[in-house]
Amino acid sequence: MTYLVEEKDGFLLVHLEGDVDLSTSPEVRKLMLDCLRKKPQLLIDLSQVSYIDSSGVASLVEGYQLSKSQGSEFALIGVSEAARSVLQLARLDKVFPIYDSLAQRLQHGSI
Amino acid sequence: MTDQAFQAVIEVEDLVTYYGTRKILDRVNLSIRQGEVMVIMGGSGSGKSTLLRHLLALNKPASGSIRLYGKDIGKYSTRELQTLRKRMGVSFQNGALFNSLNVEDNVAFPLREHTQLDDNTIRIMSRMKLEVVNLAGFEELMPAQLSGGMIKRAALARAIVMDPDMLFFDEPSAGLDPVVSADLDELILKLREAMQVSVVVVTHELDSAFRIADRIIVLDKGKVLIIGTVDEVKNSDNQRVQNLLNRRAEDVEVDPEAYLKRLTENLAGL
Amino acid sequence: MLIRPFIEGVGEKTILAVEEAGYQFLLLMESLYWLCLGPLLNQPVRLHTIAAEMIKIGVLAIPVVLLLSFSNGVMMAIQGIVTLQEFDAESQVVPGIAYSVTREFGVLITAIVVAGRSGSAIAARIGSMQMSQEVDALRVMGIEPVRHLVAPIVLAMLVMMPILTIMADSAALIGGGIYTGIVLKLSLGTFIDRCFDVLVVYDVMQGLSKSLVFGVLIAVVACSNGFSVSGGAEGLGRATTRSVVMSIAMIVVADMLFTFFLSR
Amino acid sequence: MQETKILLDICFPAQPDSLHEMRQQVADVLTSLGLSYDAWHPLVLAVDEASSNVIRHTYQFDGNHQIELKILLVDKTLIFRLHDDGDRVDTEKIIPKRRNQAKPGGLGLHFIHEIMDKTTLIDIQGEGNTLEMVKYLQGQDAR
Repeated sequence: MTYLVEEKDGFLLVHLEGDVDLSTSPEVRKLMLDCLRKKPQLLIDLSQVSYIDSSGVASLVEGYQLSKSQGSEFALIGVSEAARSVLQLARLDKVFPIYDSLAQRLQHGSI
Repeated sequence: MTDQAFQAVIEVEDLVTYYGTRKILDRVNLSIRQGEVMVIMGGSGSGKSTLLRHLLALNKPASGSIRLYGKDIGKYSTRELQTLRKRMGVSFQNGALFNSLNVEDNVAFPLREHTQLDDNTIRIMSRMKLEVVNLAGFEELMPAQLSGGMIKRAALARAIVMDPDMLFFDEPSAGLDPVVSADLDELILKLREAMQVSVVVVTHELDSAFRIADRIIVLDKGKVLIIGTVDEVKNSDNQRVQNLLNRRAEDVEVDPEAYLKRLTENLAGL
Repeated sequence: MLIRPFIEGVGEKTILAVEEAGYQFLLLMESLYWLCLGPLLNQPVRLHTIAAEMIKIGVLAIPVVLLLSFSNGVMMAIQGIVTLQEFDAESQVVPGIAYSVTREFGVLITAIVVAGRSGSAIAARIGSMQMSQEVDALRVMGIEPVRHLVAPIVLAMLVMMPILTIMADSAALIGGGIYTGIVLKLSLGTFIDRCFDVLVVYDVMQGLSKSLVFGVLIAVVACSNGFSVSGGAEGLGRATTRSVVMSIAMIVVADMLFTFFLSR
Repeated sequence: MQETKILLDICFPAQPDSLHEMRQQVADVLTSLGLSYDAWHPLVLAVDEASSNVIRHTYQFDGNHQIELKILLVDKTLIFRLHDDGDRVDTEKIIPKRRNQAKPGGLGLHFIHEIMDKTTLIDIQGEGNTLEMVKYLQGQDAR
């Protein structure tokens, strides 16, 4: 798995690519929590995620809850087919805010 | 149809029950006729197992009544109820075979308790029932040595050993693979044919229900959604019935906030 | 502000305890009913189940009961002699041991051993039958679970507890006798003779009557805990532990009451 | 008699890093049966979750152990057997908490039970645990 963090339009974008599984989810978790400490508006781009398991999903849940408790934003964008089916299985597809892209998020109103 | 065919062996009227303060069954009405296969359906927590326990007089209703052969269960004396129960055969979800007895002794148990028959007669009768459920040759095995399907069949043999008028099944296909469960359904139908018994089956398996039922009662959160023939239920325009038939669609409505809270409760740093 | 929940808690616990005691009393009454009237109603309590319970509860407990009682006799002799030496009355150790063993310790040790061995085993057996719906299966077959499961245990307790108690009494007296014999140069025969001199039937009967009560206590406590099992393997473990702790506690408290009324 | 085909029989180190390779192999086997992505992806997920559980709970991330994976096809039934040589696991622990009550750690188990038709700890080898997961291929292509 590789990742890329960029700032765009007032959001902090984390692009994840590859497999988020038991070997990589600790890294993803740390990355997200580090980002959230700066209290940004965080968008996680899952469009290039080819595989995600329960530990990966758990990391996303933790990130989302932390963002809620500190009043910042946390959303998923461009969820890949692989990630979407796993989120559905976990019944979390209705829990996370999910957008197709950054553009769609921007249409939805300002930060 | 003659009057005979419509005679109700079990009548449930306005049955209400609670578990603690939670209402489990809410004004359930139902009658089961002589010789029919009635399937009780519903998702988990719909109250279907509780309804079965009431039909078996294992639980007492909070209000309403259950009549067996026209008489309120509550009005039967202990002795009458025991006599009545000799006419009822029950196959529990996990078989409920006596673990300390082998297959044959399990099947023979009701005969040994209730009859004065010679032990040889009892053993022959038990083996005949084992033959019916295709378990001949397994008499000596202990319940722990049987597979899931065999346990259910042994339990069925025990349930029919007294030649009952009523047969009750709790989730006959639970935990079985489709082929074995279809076999068991066949067996239930065969028995109904041969012994003219009334059959009550609690199940959440659609395939099985449609295969064996004369009529189906669908419960949802303790209330009766529909009672009718297989076709009536299939063609019902009630949305909840359709959801149940198409399953998954609605099986759990997730409250996002509550779900997230459950997942992250008591975690460090949140 | 904390007082109200506290009082509510106490009230709730009290109601539950009364309910449970009532249930246990009912179990006992029903068992006695089936034992007495079952044969007339053509629903006898089966002899072979009674025999099986007697072996499990009684016969298999003999070695432990003997060992513990013997050791207890020796300990009482040691302590008795040390204490009585201060008053130059060590010869009085014989009646001391004889009274306390027959009235008190023989039966107490027996009861505790049986509670530990059978109390947990019975609760576990009935509990797992409850969990696997075997108890329901009995009921829907028209077989009263109390008649089939509880009555044989109650009867076995009523028969085996006095027998075990007599064995325990004898083992303790022999233990005490051997030690006293070595220290005070008394032959075992003399010791036993002097025991019988001081003991009256009343003393032995006191122990035996207690043994009946304790046996019934163990039986109903274990059975009621077994029947009320819920919540999987963990619940089963809880019920067995609770059965042992509760029956031992009840035995000791009941024993105190007995002693209070019978020995003063 | 039904024919039993062994589709895969591998051993891999119980390390998070080896999961990727294992998933690849399982995916290859399942696609070769003609299963669609929607059909095989959940199965791969379930096997991966079960392996993750072994690595996490049974071996506690001690990577010196091995995990054995067998995939069998009996008629139209897929059987996944995952064997480890760790301490015995309590059967109760592989039953997921009641629906709707999933905790983060139980999510993987929840997946397995949602995806598979039957999941049992079976006793076929003397030591360790063998988890058997069964999936009936109904109406799906299984050549």
